[in-house]
Amino acid sequence: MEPALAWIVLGLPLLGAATLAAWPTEPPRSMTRVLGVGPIALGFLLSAWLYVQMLGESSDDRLVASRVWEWIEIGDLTIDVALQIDPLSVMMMLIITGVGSLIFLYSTEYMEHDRDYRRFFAEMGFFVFSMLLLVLAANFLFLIVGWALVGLASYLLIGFYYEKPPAVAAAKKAFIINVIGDIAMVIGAFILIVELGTLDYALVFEAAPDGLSRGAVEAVTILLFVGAAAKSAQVPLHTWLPDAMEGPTPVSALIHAATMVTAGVYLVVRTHELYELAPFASDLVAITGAVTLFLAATIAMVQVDVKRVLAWSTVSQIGYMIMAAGLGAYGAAMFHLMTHAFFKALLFLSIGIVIHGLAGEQSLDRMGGLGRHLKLAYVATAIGVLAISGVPGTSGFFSKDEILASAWDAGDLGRALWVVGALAAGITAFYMFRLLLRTFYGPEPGGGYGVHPHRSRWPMTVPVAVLAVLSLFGGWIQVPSGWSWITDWLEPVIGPESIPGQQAEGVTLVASIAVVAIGAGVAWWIFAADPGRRSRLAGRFAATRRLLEDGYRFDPVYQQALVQPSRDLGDYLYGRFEPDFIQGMLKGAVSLVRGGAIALRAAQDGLVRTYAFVMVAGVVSLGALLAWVVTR
Amino acid sequence: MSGVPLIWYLLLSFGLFGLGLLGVMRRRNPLLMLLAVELMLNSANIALVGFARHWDNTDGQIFALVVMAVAAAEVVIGLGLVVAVFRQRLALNVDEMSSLKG
Amino acid sequence: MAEQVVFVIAAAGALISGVLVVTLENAFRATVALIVTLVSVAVIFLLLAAPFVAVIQIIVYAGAIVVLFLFVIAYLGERSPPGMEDRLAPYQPFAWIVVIALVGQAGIMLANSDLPGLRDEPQATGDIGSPEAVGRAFIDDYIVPFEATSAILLVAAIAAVLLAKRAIKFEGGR
Amino acid sequence: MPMVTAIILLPLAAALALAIPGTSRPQARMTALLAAGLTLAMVISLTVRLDRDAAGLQFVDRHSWVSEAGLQWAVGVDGISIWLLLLTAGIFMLALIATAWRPPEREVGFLAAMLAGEASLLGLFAAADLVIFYVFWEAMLVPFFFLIAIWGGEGRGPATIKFIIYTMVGSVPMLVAILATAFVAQDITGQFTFDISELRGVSFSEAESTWLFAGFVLAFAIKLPIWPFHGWLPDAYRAAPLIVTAVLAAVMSKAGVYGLIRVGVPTFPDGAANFAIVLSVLALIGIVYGSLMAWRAPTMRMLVAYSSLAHLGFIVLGIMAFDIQAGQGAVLQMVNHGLVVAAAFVIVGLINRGTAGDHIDRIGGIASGAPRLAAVFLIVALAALAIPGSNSFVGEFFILTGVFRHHLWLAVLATIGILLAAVYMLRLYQTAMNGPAFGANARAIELRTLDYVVLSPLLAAMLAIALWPAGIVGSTRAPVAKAVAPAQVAAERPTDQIEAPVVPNPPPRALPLPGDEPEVAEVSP
Repeated sequence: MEPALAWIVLGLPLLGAATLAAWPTEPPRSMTRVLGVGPIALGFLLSAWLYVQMLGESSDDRLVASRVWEWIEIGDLTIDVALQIDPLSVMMMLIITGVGSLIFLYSTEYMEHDRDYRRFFAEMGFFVFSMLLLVLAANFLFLIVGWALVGLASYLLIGFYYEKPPAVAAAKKAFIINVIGDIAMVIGAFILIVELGTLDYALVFEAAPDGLSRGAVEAVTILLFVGAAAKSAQVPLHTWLPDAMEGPTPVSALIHAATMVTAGVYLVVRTHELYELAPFASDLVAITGAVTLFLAATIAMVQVDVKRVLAWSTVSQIGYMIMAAGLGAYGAAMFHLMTHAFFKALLFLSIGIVIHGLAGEQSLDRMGGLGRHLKLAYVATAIGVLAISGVPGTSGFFSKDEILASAWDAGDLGRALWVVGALAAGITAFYMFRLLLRTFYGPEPGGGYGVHPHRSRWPMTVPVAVLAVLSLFGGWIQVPSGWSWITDWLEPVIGPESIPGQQAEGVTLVASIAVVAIGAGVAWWIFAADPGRRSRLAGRFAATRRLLEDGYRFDPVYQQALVQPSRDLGDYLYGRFEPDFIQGMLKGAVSLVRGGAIALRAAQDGLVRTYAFVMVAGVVSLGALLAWVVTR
Repeated sequence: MSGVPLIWYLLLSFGLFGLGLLGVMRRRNPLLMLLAVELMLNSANIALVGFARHWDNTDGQIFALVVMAVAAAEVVIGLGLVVAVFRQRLALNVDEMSSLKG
Repeated sequence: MAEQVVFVIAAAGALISGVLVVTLENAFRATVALIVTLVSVAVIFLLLAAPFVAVIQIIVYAGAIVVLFLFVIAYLGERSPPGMEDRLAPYQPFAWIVVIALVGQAGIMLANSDLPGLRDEPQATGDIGSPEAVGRAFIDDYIVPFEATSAILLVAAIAAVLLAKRAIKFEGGR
Repeated sequence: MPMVTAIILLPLAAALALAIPGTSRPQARMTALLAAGLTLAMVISLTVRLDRDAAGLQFVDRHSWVSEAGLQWAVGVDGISIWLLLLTAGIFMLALIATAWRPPEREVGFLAAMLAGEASLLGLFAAADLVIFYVFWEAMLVPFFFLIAIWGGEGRGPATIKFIIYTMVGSVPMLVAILATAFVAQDITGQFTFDISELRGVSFSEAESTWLFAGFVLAFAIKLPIWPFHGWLPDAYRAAPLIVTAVLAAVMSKAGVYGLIRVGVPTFPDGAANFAIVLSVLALIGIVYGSLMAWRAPTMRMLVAYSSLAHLGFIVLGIMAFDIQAGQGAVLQMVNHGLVVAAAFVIVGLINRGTAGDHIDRIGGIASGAPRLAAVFLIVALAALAIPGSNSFVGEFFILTGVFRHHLWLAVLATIGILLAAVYMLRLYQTAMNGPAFGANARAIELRTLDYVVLSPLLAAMLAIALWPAGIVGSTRAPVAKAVAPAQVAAERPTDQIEAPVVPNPPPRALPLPGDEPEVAEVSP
């Protein structure tokens, strides 16, 4: 196995991005395309080669840390610039570069009309570099660095249309919430340094069982999870992801669906050695995941903006992965991460074709009957909807069922979470079919389409087709009671994992098919069977709808409880405290001196005779004093 | 022949000094203030010469002579200032000369 | 006995004329009173075996300084003090108090002093007051103060010239 | 060749040369750039030749002057001060280039004052003797007084007076403390000296140590400034010409922290230990306070100025933790802050080039007209908010690591400052750069050749530190360990954290050497 390959894969996107950024003028578009897509595609090929090489190694030799230079030695802590090359990181590399290349290719066409063509690919390339750094880092410090840099890339790309105030605000929100996560992870790293004196994965995991007290390990894992929750949009740090849809659709597909937002899952799996020592934190992770998946699914039911529907469904699906990771089903979590990357990227890209075809229209109210115009998008979206809903045979079916089955086997808490997960699966089917039906079925919106929905060329259709195939059949690499290639592949990292029992598989199979059928059926009943029923029902649940549309009003609460008070405090300090107290302190000192001077000035009346008098009086007093002292 | 003890000379000296002091503090005319200052200088001279005799020594007289020279210088300068002030058409009143007032 | 009589007369003259110097409103008269004081002090100097100092007192003080005063008074004319009310008049008693206190302190100090020979008949002295003795003291022991005094006088002379010159300029002359 | 002395005297000599009346502008420019360039070259050569593992001062120039009064000329560098010298020489070089390119009125005088300022700061950072330290500490005020009072903007008069008098209020007790230190130390060791390395380790009693430290710390606190002694800062930063503001924030603000780690903590460990919590809490308040102020500040200059208050709080926190990691992080952060804040002020200056005023809310959308500036600005903003992967992150991370080890809650609360840094830097960047374009002539703002000349060394240095912080941190371990060891002992830290030996002077109990026994044997009864 050649560790240099990983370095090349890591370096290529950065090189491409740097070249694009440093090019003195706007380069020709063909060159931008090559420099944008080329490094990622090459990276995918090299990752695949690395994968093949790794297949040839025995499972013990598949864990490699490749160190290049000593980054810092401070106190007795040494941190290297090093990469961790193992099955987990290779799997992530494959997903990132694979899905990434497809989305890059798609973007060459999608962004064709945009002024900042070069900047888009430079920033996307930078994102891929950061994401690869995140998954390849061999210690917590570079994990945090990658973690923050993907946040930065996400910030840049959400705010890609920087003239639009909503995009700017969304970018800022995403960045700030991610900084909260970064801070939590940094504090977690402090605990590791203080307690263990190292940040290297290998050394930390080796020393953790003996070196960390129960409290410390719970604290570290909870803090790391705060970082994971911020990045993966888990409750209560989820509010930035729907707003992040202000970015271009390929960005939403790559960063806010397929790769970056699943970094939290990667983190939990990567540090599972710590989570296994921290039962409380693990339960917290699982419960958070379950709460998130349920809340997000309910919110997704009523969203009108297509991309927001997808965003909330992303939050919900990541909730599944996080729940699985919290329950210890790491293989299942990674499996779902992979299939989700496929079908969510597919959904975004095919919906992107719709948006592109409608010149930027995103509202469901302005859509309908598009199935006639955009056949490929229709088919692709349908496949994506089937997959995410977990219709038997599709990729989502296998991965989601494995999560639910693992939950069934995971004790009382697992059973409870199983119920939540199964229920949410039904809701998922409902809202995804709602999306499908309202977009492609039914009557066209009043007044028809201003622009004729136009077809797309091959750079957009090919990635969609590839992803459609993967979404349909990608699940067959891990079949219950059949084979489990993902879990086996990851075994060197995550250790042997118990396979869900027959009973769990059976119960889950039946339940999930039932809820999906119910969910899809209800959607059909409301949105397709009778066009008027939707508006009749909408009136009946107005209050609930409004609550859901506002996403349970997390945003206003944060605004009122945190942002505004801090802002008021800042205004008070700037407007009142600083001039009154800090400057007032100075002014007070000055006026004290000045007042004293004014008081003393009365003595300086300029009359010589007074001075003479005072002098004589002084002599007399001194004489008296001396006499008193001498005679005493 | 019976002489006068030193103490009397000293008492005289103190008396003259007190008078001079009083003059400095009462007078508003700078000329008259200078006169009072002369009075004080003389009183000091009495004490100096008195002690010179007491210790049978010329030193005190030397001091007295130096004091006289300095007094002469002082009077020259003082009167020069008085004349200068007068030429500025100012009232001869020390209370008016108070530009040092804080 | 004669010495005591002379002392009493001279002391009384000095004090009485001193009081006049301080109290007379007329500057000319006050200056004349000062002459009386100076002459009385010269007599005192004679009693103190300092004939040379006494002579200098007459020549320099009564002769030169007081004449200078009289010149200036004559030059400025008989000017009554400014008509404006004395602002410090209400505080006059304080001046009296401190002066009396000072003199009183000095008196108490004298009364408590145990300086040998303070209250006794003065001892006979050698030649301390003759011009020769004074001159030797100046040349032998006090040559530096002597020169310093001359420097002061020189500076004072220059200063007086400058002051006068500026005054002349002010009047438009040269 | 006495390099350190030459480094200090060269800019001073150049400043004096410029003060000769009749110097023409081109001559002045050449002289100033040549002197600053040579100084920088000498500092770089010292940096290369420095022994990175040594704890003590190197390249020491020591000449006794008035030995009876303990006065001497003593300068030298170690692994801490070399970086401050490098920062000073580098920043002043860039400032002089910028000055020469866009000359202010009365340019010759400006250049002379800048060079004098450089000389005094270099002298301060190289001082090995308390008197020399104090002389340069005060000398620094003179050129800055003129720079603000003559070339400043609106309100320069009151700002200058406030700046100078406030600083003097701090430094007068320091002078008293310096003298007291020498006399008290003489009582203890029998030797009268102002030499910093000889005063280190003197066994002051706890009360002496506390009072002497207090005398020093007021000067440092005002110069830094530590909250609530920052009253002079907004006015001075607002009134000074932008180049001077950049130099004030980048270099002069390091004088206070440098004093803490060079003089305060090592010489008066007991006092420092007594003050540790107080200073740390004040620094923490400064972090949060400065961040909130920066968030709500109406103008760009004020925003950067208050952010400086917050960042300096981190450095103080690091030094007062008495931890080797935190100390090393603090030294690194001194350099980082100098680079970042200088770059930030340069960018503020560039933006001011195309705007009517300095108000953040009255401009927007510059990025579309000036994309390169926006990119550089973004990098600087990210470095200022210490995003992981930036140079500032390295410093702040290790500062807080060390603080966390000893005062968990201080470190956790200090992270509020990191969050707020993101808030205010994004506010600055986004309001100025993003959104619809208005209020600014973006074409005038876009980077030009000179701007690259000034900015690219700063950016390159930031990048270099981010990629290889060991370059700086590696040389600070031994000096920092030596500097904090006495305070660690005083704070009763576990012995495994103390790396450097602590030698009290005099030793606690001098054991008689063999042969030193009393000559007359005691007669037993």
